[in-house]
Amino acid sequence: MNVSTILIILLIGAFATYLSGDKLASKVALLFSLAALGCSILLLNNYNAGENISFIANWINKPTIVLALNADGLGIAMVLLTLALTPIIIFSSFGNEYKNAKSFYALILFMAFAMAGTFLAADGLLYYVFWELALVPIYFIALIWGNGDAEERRKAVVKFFIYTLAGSLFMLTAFIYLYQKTGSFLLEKLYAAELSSNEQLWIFLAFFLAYAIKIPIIPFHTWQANVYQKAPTVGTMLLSGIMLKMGLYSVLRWQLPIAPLAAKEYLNIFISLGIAGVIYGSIVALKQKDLKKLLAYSSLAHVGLIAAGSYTLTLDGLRGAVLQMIAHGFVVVGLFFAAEVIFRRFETREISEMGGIRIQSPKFTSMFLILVLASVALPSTFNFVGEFTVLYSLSQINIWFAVLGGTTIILGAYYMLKMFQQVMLGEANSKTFADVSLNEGISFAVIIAVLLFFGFYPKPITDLITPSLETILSVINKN
Amino acid sequence: MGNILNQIGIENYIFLSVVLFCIGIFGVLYRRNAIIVFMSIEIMLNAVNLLFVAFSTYHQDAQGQVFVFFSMAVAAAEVAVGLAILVSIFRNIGSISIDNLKNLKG
Amino acid sequence: MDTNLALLLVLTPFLGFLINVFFGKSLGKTVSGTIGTLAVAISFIVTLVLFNQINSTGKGIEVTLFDWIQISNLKINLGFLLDQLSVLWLLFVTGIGSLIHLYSISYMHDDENMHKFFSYLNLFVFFMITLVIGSNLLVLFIGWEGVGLCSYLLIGFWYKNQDYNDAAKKAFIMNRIGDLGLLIGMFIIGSMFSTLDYATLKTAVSEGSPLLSLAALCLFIGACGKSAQIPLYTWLPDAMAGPTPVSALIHAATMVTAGIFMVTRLNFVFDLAVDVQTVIAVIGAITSLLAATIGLVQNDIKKVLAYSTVSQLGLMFLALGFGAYEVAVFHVITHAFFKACLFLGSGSVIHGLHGEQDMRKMGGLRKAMPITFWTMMISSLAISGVPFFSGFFSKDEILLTAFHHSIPLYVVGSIASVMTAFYMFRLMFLTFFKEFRGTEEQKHHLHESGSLITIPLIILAILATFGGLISLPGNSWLNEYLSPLFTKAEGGEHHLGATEYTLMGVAVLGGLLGILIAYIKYFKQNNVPESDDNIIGLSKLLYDKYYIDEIYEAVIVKPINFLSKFFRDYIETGIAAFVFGFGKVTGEIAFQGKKIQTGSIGLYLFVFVIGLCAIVSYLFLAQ
Amino acid sequence: MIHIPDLANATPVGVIFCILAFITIITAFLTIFSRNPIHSAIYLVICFFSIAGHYLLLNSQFLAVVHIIVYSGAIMILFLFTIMLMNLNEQKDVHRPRITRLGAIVSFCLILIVLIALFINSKPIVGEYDSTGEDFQSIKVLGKILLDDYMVPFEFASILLLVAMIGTVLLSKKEKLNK
Repeated sequence: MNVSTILIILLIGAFATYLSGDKLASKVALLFSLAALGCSILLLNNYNAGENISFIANWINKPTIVLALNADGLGIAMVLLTLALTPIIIFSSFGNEYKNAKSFYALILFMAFAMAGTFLAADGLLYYVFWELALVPIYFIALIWGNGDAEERRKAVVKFFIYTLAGSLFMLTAFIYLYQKTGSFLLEKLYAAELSSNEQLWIFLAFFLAYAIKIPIIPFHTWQANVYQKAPTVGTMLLSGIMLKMGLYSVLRWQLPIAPLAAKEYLNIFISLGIAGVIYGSIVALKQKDLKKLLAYSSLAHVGLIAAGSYTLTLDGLRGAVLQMIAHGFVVVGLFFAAEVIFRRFETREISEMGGIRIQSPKFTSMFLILVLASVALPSTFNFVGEFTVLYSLSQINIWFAVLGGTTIILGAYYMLKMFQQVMLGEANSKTFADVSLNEGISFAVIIAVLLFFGFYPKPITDLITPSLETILSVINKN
Repeated sequence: MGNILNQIGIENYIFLSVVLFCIGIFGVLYRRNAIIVFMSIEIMLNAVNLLFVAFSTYHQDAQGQVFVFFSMAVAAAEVAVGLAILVSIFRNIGSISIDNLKNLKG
Repeated sequence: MDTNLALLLVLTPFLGFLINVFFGKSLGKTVSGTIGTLAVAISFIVTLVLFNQINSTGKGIEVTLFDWIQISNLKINLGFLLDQLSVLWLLFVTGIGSLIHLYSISYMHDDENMHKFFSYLNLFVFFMITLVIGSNLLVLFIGWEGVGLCSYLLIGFWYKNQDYNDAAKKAFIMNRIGDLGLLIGMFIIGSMFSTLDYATLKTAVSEGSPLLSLAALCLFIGACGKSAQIPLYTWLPDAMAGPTPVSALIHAATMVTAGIFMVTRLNFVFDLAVDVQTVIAVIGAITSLLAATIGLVQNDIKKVLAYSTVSQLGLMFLALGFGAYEVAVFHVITHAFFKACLFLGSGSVIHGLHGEQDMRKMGGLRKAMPITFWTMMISSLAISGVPFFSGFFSKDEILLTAFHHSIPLYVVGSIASVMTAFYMFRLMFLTFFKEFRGTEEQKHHLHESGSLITIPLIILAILATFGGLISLPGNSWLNEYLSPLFTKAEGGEHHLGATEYTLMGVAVLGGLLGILIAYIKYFKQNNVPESDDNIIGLSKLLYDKYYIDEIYEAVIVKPINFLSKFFRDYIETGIAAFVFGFGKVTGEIAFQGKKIQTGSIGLYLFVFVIGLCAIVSYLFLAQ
Repeated sequence: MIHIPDLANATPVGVIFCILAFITIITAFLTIFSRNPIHSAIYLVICFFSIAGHYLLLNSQFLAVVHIIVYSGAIMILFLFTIMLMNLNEQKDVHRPRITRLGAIVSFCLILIVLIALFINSKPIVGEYDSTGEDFQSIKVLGKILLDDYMVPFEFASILLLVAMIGTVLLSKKEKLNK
């Protein structure tokens, strides 16, 4: 058994979901996503036992493109993140009725397939194919099942689509250039490529454009808030929970090792960009009127920090970035789900129309509060582990980076608590708010359990990712 | 029997067909009447055919003539369809001036 | 065994928290209160056992549970360190904690969310214990932020009132500013010495350097946030929005002393950063004076106590600044006793008056609430530094230390002490003497609180009276007990000479002077503070707390919010317009390019011919 | 170099060629310049006949015959019918703007100069035109090549014609409005 099994399960799942009809679709999708998760855990077990679970097969001969799926610790961690979040996301949508549900759930599984593929691919072009493939389902999900005015939604979604596609095009150019140079798209061949510092700079920038848009790093973030707001919550969760991580992961996997000289030379600039995102995102989030938009900007701030950590090129920075990616994935899915839970009851996302929920629903309040606190990286949550490591690595580069990046813990607390106060506290709202149902509770509980468990015991993940990060670092520091 | 080209020279055929071809182009540009434009196109086709035949003789090879044969078939088909189109255009807009046919305008 | 004890110590309050969270509502108020109290009481008993052990062996206990965070040059364990300092701290955290829990059973009985209150309190105790017994700075940080969280939850306990929520939020955010300082301090220390472990750190730190001073300064900023020092003190008075037991436990006795704990814990770092010590002393003295002046004119009974707390914390930092850690610890302990007692007493008053907190509407409660009165009287005497009460010894030691190091700071501290005596007795006279100034209905219901409230008061009053015995001048048990912690043999054993006795006399006289002024003004002349509108001049400035909140609002909060709006409305749209600009430009080019396509076949052909000529001539000429 | 036929010492064939070429060019011009489309068509017919003459001169009788049948017979008749069908006359011809005429003349001169210059400057043909005397353009030979080597294109040509026929019928059918 190797990693291709996961992809096959997901792909079959997507077809089966589509064929199962609207009524059964959600359950079939959940089943397949759980099966994929189980399979990946099994594979993790095998991997830890020292088994080789990578997969390689020929695909196209000229130009040489290989179906190479490489599963190292980092890849497995990201796939696990994807596959752990997918069932949660699917399950969290059980309270909603979607028209044409079979396509909807099939698209979700298909997206999971593409994203898992992106995390596993070890061939540049295969990776690119998966990368772009992930864009297609989210485009339809956001466009068809989104909310708000259809015309505005179309505008936002098309902008997102073209924007990210345009960014990726530069990445493709870089890959083709690399192919000209090395005659292969294979990861290790690209790692071994001899490139002058000038070439590296251009390749680095080409990758950067693709990733900066996907992550997003300011000033490439303009698609984000609007799409998050317009997309259905499931889509937002997929986008913010997993798809953002594709960009961040790619920075570690592709950008830094292939163009290390450029990364080293312009280290300060890229870290500064990330940190600027932290501060900017936090400040903009303060005055958002729409709950989902606020969360979008908070996400911008967090990924800014992750990106800054990645660009430090230290083991701590990379490790912290990966930990924070996983933590952020869970917490942001939880937060968007909370927004969805409120929407199901109040039919609004305007913060000003909420308030007084706590009186009516203590359970929901507790869960939401824990998520808010995790999002502001309270110690003993997983996010703290990541954020601490990242900030520590920043402090090793320059203490001011840590100070400026650290403002996130102040500003983050400010906007999140302000939001929490406006949404949850205060006098009872005139509208009734039923407390969380069992289904909703389970989704929350799983997310919170993960966050708290790894908050105290992040060792399994750290042990999983560290060897592959060390490999990447050794490639970066090879000369 | 000697080659006819010994008496006339292939250059003269070339020049003749060049002139004929240019007259065709001139006609297309000069006239607005779609029928005349059509005729000009026929002139151009014939210029080419003439050259084909001349070179066929020059090379002592029948293939050039075969091509002329095909080109005639195509010309016939083209004229038939083209004129049919013209007729239906005329029926619809009452004019065959190509100035009125600007649906391709961006 | 030690591991189990430590775990029992930490996890009992956590268990109490879990039980109250999940089953509190169904268990009923009394049961949930009892469980909460028991959980802390068990911790207290465990602490006693541990204290006994450590006091006899003189050795600390280290417990390592598991690796927590791995950083390349740092390995951070989740581990506990139980030594003299932490156990001492635990003693009054869990001890006073138990008393306050007990008190709350009665005090909060009317509140519908009582189980929640107890669960938060238990959670607080859990985090406080974690803070105190953590074996490295990061475990301390868990507790540090955890208590901040509980403080947030408890200040905003009556969450229907958005003002209270604002206060809670403010407390959390101001604490977080300090936390950032603490984090940065940790980063610097971590990168300098590759450890955050106290024990390792103590051996690693050898000599001062600018970087170490910077680290110490950052750590001190953290302490400022938690312990309400300038410039981060404004949250503490606002934090009085929470229920009174919370004010007593968190905002007087335990959490706010965390900063002092941390500085004491890292004394070996601060000892090497002399500049920072000076900063600490100066800030402590200024805070002490500033808060005392504000306290002079406040009319809300809890606000007076809050400013008094800030002022006393300032005095403790004054001591810390001179490296007299044991003196600061001593004052922390006595302060915990009498300030908890005062808060609980004020809670009893407020409870008796059904929520009235304005002293102008009190008076004459002495007869109706004798126990409350006497316990509060004792505590007021203690805080004013009247001889032989606990506060006398501790405060005197601080002033003595100050005198030895810096006369100006000594003067500042002394003035603050005089003011303290004044406003405390102002509080006492306004509350308990003369006639009752409230409504008739309130007067009708005046009664002494129940035994669950008075018993903790009495115990605390006893402690406030005799607490000073643990560190008598010249024969200090406390100094001896704590001595293994400190590298420098400093401060403690003063030689009691003529100067010392004179200073003592001056301090006592100052205290009595303060009391006398209060007596004349509020008892003899029977003054009652003016209503809010009529306060003018200097009093107005003091009453409005030097407008520091307003200044912060105008200088920090407003600009950030303005910036946020500006970013949202202009920068965001600007960048969006720029991105859309690419699309627009493409569209425009297409639109203009469209015009070339006139649809005129003639033109096309003309261009075609020109092009053909050009290509043919080019090819021909190129040969 | 351009070889101007020496009219004084011209062979009869040369004279015939000159006359034919003259007719071809003149009628081609007249086709374009005459205002009446009917006249245009007539001139074109003459032009085509002269081209057929050229074919005969080149000894390809079969093509000459086919040319006359297809062009002068079929195509020109089609043109004439169309013109008459539309009832076009001089007045119907729209006014040509000066710029169009100018453009036409410019491009005519340009392409003529370019092409002639091209051919003049390209490698001149040296020596005699050889003639093997082999029969390569009799009907027999042509038929063989056509139905042997060019069998498939030949069949396709028939399909093309069929399609053209169908297309023409469809196009000229009157559309029913509002079907």
